[in-house]
Amino acid sequence: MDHQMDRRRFLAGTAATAGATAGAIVVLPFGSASATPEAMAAAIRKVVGDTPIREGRVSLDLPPLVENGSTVPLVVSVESPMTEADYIKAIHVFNEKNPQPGVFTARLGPRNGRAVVGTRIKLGDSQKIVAIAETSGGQFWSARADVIVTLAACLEEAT
Amino acid sequence: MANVLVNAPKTAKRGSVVEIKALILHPMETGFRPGPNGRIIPRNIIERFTATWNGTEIFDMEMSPAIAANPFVSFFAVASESGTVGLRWTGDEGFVVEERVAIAVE
Amino acid sequence: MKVLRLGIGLAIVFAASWALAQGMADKGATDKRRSGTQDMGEALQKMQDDDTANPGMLFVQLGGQLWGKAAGAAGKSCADCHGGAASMKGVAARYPAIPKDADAPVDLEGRINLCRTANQQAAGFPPESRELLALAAYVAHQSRGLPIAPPDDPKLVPFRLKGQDLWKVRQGQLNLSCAICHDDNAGRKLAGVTIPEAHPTGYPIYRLEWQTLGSLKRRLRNCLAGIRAEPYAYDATEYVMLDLFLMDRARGMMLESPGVRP
Amino acid sequence: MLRPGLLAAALALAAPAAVAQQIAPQIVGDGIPASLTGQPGDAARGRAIVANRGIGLCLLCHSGPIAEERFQGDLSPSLAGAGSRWSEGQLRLRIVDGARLNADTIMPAYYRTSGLQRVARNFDGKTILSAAQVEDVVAYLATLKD
Repeated sequence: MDHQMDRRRFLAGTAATAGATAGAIVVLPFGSASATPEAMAAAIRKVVGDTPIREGRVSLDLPPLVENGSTVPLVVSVESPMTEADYIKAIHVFNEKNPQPGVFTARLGPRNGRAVVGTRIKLGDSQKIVAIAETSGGQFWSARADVIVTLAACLEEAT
Repeated sequence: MANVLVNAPKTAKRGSVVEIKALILHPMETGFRPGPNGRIIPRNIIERFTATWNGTEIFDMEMSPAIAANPFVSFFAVASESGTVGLRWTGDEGFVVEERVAIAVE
Repeated sequence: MKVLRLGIGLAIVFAASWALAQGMADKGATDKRRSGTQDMGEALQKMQDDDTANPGMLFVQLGGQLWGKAAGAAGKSCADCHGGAASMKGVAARYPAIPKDADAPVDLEGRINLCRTANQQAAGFPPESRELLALAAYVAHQSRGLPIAPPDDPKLVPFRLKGQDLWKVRQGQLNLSCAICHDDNAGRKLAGVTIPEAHPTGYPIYRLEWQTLGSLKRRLRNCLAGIRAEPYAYDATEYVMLDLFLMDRARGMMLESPGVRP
Repeated sequence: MLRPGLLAAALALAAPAAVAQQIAPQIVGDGIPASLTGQPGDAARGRAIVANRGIGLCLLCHSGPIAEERFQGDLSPSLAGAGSRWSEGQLRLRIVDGARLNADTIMPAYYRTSGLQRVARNFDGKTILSAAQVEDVVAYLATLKD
């Protein structure tokens, strides 16, 4: 219920500003079957404010099937010339089901040459991951990935 | 004994883009996990990783408990001039580790 | 050829061991054995193969630091007796082994602790301590890429056979043996997870589940807990005997230490 | 081959005292026709037990028509259709002590404490499932007709 409400509010907020901006703008099309948990939506809104989020330019590379959620390799790459005039200034990654929605925020600039960041994250369960890139011009671009985390077969002693 | 592994090229052509990879020993305890006695183990994470090139900050990452234990970070940098890449990890319980690698730019 | 070198008294034991080794002796094209690495996805294989991405390498690095550090009443470091890391090449490929003048085999960690107590005159490291694992990883890393080559020491044979018995015995509330899963059902899915053949090619391993490095002993304890059996005590010879059996079963396979496993 | 008297003695009933009634399993042919509690089980509860990886453990080895459980095993036959392949009594014996029918079976005996070695301290003397849980699982499996 709450999720639905929040999702509508979230979509309404982005759609309203989307209308004012020219170009192909896609509101983050979260699958209707799995409504975005409100914490992730709120965390994203805190970063982007009312600015619309476009889909594209960002690629989020994660294994689709993860053998163990405790160490999941992830690479975010963003298309950008990375010049003084036009660069990616931040990459934010969010998740739905971990206790906190924020995974990391990387700040970068023209000195990086390429807007590519890699790290490893923890995922307690199968879920959706969202990466959002912020351009020097104040635009937000995004990509999503669904990750399936297999559960350990045997229960182990607590060591 | 700092336990850090950094992978960066020793030499690079001027203006080329090089990849820098770094791995550091750290538990990244989330603060959400119960210990053997049933009590929550206090949070102990690296909160921030920064990289400088000859003292100028070029990259920064704010980490959360969702970053895996023994954090790995990779990023790119333009080999502008010869010098030192400084890497710095800071976090809970006063954790500070610094590592430097030299890159000769030709 | 080997038979000629053996005492008659050992012939029977040897025959049994030979039969045991024979099943696994086929190599090359006919070798269908799979390292756990081959059962992992691409992302984890890449993590293992890249030395600056493999978290186990942090422990190898730490082991290298400890190798040169003096310890104990003798004030000696590993390097003082053994020299550089090159001296350790091949060692991990042949352990467990029976130390000179001893009757029972020790595993690699046990051998390191023997050096600690006898030569450095220091206390042994506790099981699964970071120092012990780091030194074991450092030593094992020197054998990466080498084939597993258990020694022909006839004194090892009875221990190895006992290890095989332990492998095959049903135990725990779930009444399972190691062999039921890792021989009879390897490659099949237990829940969503492919059951590996359980070759000790990468120990000590960086297991993602643990988020740290761990020994074969710890892995065996986990399996015992999984079948709801009482784990052997940390210093029990059962682990060494299982290790002996498993190394023989993996004879000729390539060492990968430090392995990465889910 | 199957001697009810002996089996009844062999099956140590270690279910918690909270279970009101425990009836020694009586084998007839290749099944145990009578409920272990004297009551019919609850199929919905049985489904939850089967689906639970820490209680029933069933889906570690078997697959079954439980769509929400994504990772199921393939070591053992699918549970789908179990209710048309076997009677309730046959299902009951296969859960209670499948080794009675096939000594080499990988399937643990869910309601037996004898003949086990080196059981972990926290499970020692306990059956995997209680009599009531066995009945719930039997009731659920009996509904799996295709």
